[in-house]
Amino acid sequence: MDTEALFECVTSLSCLVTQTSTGLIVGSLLFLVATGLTLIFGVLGIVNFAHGSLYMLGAYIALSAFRLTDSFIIATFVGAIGVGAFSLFFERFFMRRVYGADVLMQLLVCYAFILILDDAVKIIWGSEFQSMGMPSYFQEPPVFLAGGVIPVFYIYLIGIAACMALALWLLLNKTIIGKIVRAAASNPSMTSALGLNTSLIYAGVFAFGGALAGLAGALAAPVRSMSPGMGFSILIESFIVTVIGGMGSVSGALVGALLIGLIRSFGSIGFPFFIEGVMFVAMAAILVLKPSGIMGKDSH
Amino acid sequence: MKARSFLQEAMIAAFMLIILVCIPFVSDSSAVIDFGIRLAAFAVFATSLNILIGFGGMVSFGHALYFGAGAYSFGLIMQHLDLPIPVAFLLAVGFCATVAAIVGAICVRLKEIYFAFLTLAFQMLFHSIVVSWTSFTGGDQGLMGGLPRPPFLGLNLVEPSDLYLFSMVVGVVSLLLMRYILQSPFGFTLRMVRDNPDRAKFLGVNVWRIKLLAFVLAGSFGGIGGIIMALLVSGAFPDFTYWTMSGEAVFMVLMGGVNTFIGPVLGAALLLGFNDIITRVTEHHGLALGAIILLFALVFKHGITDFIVQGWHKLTGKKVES
Amino acid sequence: MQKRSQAIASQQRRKILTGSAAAVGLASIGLPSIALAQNNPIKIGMPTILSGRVAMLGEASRNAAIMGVEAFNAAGGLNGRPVELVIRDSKGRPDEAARIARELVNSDGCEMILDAEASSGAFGVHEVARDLGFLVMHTCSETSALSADPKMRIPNAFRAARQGIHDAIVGGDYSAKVAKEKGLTRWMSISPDYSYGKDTTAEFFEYLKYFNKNVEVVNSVWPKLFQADYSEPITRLLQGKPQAIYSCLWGGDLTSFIDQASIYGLMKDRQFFGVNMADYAVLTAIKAVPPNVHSGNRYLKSIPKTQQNAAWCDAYIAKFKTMPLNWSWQNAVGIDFMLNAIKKTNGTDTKKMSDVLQGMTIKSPFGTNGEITMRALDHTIIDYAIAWGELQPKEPYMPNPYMGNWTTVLELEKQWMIKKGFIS
Amino acid sequence: MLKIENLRKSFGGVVATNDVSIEFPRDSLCAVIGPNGAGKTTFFNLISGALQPDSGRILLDGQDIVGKSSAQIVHMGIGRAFQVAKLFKSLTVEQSLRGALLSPLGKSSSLAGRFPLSVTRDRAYEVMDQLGLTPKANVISGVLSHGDQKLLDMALALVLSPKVLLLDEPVAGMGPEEREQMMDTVYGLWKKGGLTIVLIEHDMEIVFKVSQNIHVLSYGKVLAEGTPEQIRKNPVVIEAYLGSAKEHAA
Repeated sequence: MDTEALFECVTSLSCLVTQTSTGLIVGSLLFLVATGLTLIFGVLGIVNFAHGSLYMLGAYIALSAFRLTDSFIIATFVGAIGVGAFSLFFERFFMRRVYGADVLMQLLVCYAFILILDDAVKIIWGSEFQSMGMPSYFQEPPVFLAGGVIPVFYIYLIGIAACMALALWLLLNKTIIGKIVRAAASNPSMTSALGLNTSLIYAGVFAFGGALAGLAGALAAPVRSMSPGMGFSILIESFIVTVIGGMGSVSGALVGALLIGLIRSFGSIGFPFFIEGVMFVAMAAILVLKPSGIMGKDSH
Repeated sequence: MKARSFLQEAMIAAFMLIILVCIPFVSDSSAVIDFGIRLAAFAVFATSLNILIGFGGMVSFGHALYFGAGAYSFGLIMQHLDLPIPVAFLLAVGFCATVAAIVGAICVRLKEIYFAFLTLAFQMLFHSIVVSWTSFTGGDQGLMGGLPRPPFLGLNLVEPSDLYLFSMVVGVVSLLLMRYILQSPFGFTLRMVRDNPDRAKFLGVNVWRIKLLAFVLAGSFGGIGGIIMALLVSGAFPDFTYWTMSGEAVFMVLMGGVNTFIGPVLGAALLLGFNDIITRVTEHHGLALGAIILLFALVFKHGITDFIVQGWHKLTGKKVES
Repeated sequence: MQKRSQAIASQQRRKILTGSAAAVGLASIGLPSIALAQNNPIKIGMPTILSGRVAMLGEASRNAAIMGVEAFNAAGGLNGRPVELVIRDSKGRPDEAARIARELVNSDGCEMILDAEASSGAFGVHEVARDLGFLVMHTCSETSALSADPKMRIPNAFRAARQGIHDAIVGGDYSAKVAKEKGLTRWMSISPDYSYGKDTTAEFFEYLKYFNKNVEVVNSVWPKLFQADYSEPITRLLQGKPQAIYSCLWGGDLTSFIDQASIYGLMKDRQFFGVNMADYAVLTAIKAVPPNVHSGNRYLKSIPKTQQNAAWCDAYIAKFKTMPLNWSWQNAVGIDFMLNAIKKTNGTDTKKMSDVLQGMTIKSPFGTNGEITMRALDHTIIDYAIAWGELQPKEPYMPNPYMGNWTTVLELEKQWMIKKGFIS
Repeated sequence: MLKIENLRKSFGGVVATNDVSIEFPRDSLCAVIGPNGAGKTTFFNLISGALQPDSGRILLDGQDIVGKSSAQIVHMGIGRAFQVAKLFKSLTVEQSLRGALLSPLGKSSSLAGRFPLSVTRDRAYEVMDQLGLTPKANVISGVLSHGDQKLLDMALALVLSPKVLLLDEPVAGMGPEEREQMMDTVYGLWKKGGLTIVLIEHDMEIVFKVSQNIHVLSYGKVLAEGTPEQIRKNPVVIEAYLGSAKEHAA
């Protein structure tokens, strides 16, 4: 525990800016992954343990697309859409069979896919780690802001995450689709009574959630090397985020992701060796004090 | 329902034990011996988890905490204080019980997925403590230098054959104990709490206390599994406390079936068996094991034993009961 | 212990008896004894990691081992008896590694183990070897403790791999020189937060300071192993304003770090000393190796600059269509030592092989002067080529390497061992 | 016997139980009726300790039980059956009852001995005989008929030999003749004596048949009290019911 270093940083503007922006960077990718997870849980009431693997898949698909087209924009889209499509397949043919079954059956199906996807990736893209490399148009010197440093690419990244957050909010709160989805979340039987095709909504939400994970993977590809099994760590982190923010709450995912981001960036100064520990303590604390999470509405 | 008396069950267990102990004399292939030892460890571990999942209706994702706690506490005791193995064994189990009591007191108030995630959080917390406390636990490399295993009662646990004997006895006795506990008044109160906690409350049952007791018992027996494993690998590793280990226990329980006592034992045998065979025959065990797990999830649904039991009752037209 | 060795001895006896009995039998029928020989190859078990994040460790190790064995068999094996590798995936789990090692020896009839496990797995296998008493050759764990620490030592275990302390001494020596030329006094480090990272970094700085008194280590940051995002350690480094940065990150982590560091402009006008940079996996993954990057050699075709090494590298690429890695040469050496010992003892007796392996010297493309020795004291290899130098983006990646001087290395290592209380 | 004084409970703005004072004499069979949303079930929840009142007292034999946990209140002698039967779906009828008998014996968390404890046998069969469940002793609760489930639910409350038995709509969702049987059973229980029964029902006919005293709740207030005859004639009551009927129609 290095409190004075932490204090020192909090008092210096440049450090404050840098660490905060770092928190945003870590947070924004985490948000994209976690929000998909939380959407799926909120609407379908299932925990998609395979979400990390979808992130991995997104990164690898984007890598191939980038190598073919040499355009990062296209690569990102292909990554997101490709994973969305895969998620649709996964939901229609497998997850759908374990709705209503207890969480353990869902865990089982998802774990099977974690194993299968890791192996598939190894067979298709090889066991050696891969790296996309930074697209030329992002190879700019970083921006200096009040003495703090922010790379251009990360500004772009935070921007996209912010747009996604906004778009999601509008989609869920301002559109008919949003109303339907929220209805399905709160009371499936009612929606089907209203003549809405619940199973279609479920499929759509699952695919969308998957696509978000894929998008995150694709966006991370230029700076994070890929290897089979890379989904594991991100999965645990997004669990922490969803729990802290409130399972099923998109705004919660945002808050949780940023919180974890900041814990990481300032923790690396204050308590570098126990960051993970602190994250789990936070998770436990939330579960004990307010199981529905920061943004979750209390059921009891 | 025609319940067997505990005496009868004890007889069955004793009989099984004799058979198991005789196996090495029939085929002295050390593969059998190693498998037996690992099976003992995981059968106890998985069954202990099923006290929570199957009989308590509490799905824990963090049960490996106790597997690891057992392995590490036992290992550290053997390395630092020269105590006879039985004493260290009891101390380690006591340690697990204590940890389980503390964690459980906090966890059992929560329901369903929240309980699951809280147990997970505590386990990962324990894991990151183990990994970062290098000076004491050896960090990521685990307890190095081997465990001293002084002979006792003529057993030298360095010898695989002796360790096999020891594991079989400990394993069978632990299973018998758990069986006894689950048939006790507490065991049925636990089922009542699982089926309908509200009703249990209105019958004057202290639900929280029952759940906590179940949690502590599960933790203690889980620790025994870890101790056997520590003896086998003569050390302890952070992986023992990682969430993947909890996952494996859950899969064993699910594959075997949550509604029968013996299910998890069968599940442990299945998963270990599959793992060993598959890693032998193919390098793509991910694909293979994944496919098998899918089969279990989508076809056998509630585990192999239920599948069998259901089928049997379909034939005989009786109802299933746990 | 005694009981165990007797057990082994008796096993051996049984083998020999059956063997000779069969031989007699066949001989009497008039079959050439070679027939018998080919029927029972010498099995060498190889637990390694073929899945998950470090699957490339397993593949690089396996490839090299296969090359060695094929060469040996092509040359007629042990008077007609071929060697066979039995390779298993431990998924990087120490308990699984231990289990597989037991299984290989106990039920697959492997007579010795080529252990291509990362550190914790290696420790797992090591304990099995301690219990079962078979011959084991560790080829991937660089943790000094594995062989240097007396309480780890067992007569039947050897290590054919770099050792952290050796790299540290040469690295310290080289970096101290660079520091003098370029006036680098303000240092920081970024290394993975686990024992390999911690030990290696500590040792490096120890010798950097030993060779250059006016070096100051400002701060160290410790990302987790397999961490995906390095933003926060990078910004920590930026704030420390070091002139030079040391790192023992490796593989994908190192690549991620370099990629992320360069968009932060961290590498700009700074010297970077990454001991694990000069490995083809990293060099090919990083699109453009930035300037002012120094590294130790993990494996490079040009180090040592000999035909044998170049030839071996070409053969490897030709056979497997991929570049050899650090783990490759280490396993090549490991299997060579085992095969030589088999030849020397004309058999597979653990005791005999262990005896000849102690202090054995073999010809090897990876030795500083064509030879590598298995040191008797702690059963680990010395005289393998260690070089440090500045990198360039294309072959030869390290144009003018500074070759480590083994007399210095051994001298300093001795002091280190005394200080640690490993020897007196 | 059971005396409620100025009991008050509100959820947010809504006052579910508004200053209710009722006395249930020893060995009486009383009914609490009222249109839907009159706060009947809340009233039971308060007595049985499932909810804590904002104010007021609940006296059992002169002892205030407010603030006690459900478990404690059960031990003090108030048993409760539910509108929707709360059963142990995987246990047989006999197991359920003999399980229920563990906590009064203080054996709920005892690891010693084997379930079912022999001491619990007689009481369990006594109650099963009373309610005619004996033939179903070995049937899993989950697969019992609706009627039998209600019976078992009552049996679970009864088996602990409570002083006061709270019955929440015992005939809810039953066919006519089932209702008859059920009410006969209830009446039989009461006739045997030593048991104070309070039942909630909105099927007035049934209530009028069996109960001595009737307390009418409406919007959380006691609207009227008295013998069946008095209530039957009471215009206020009729108004309340018709009124609520209107609302339903609207």
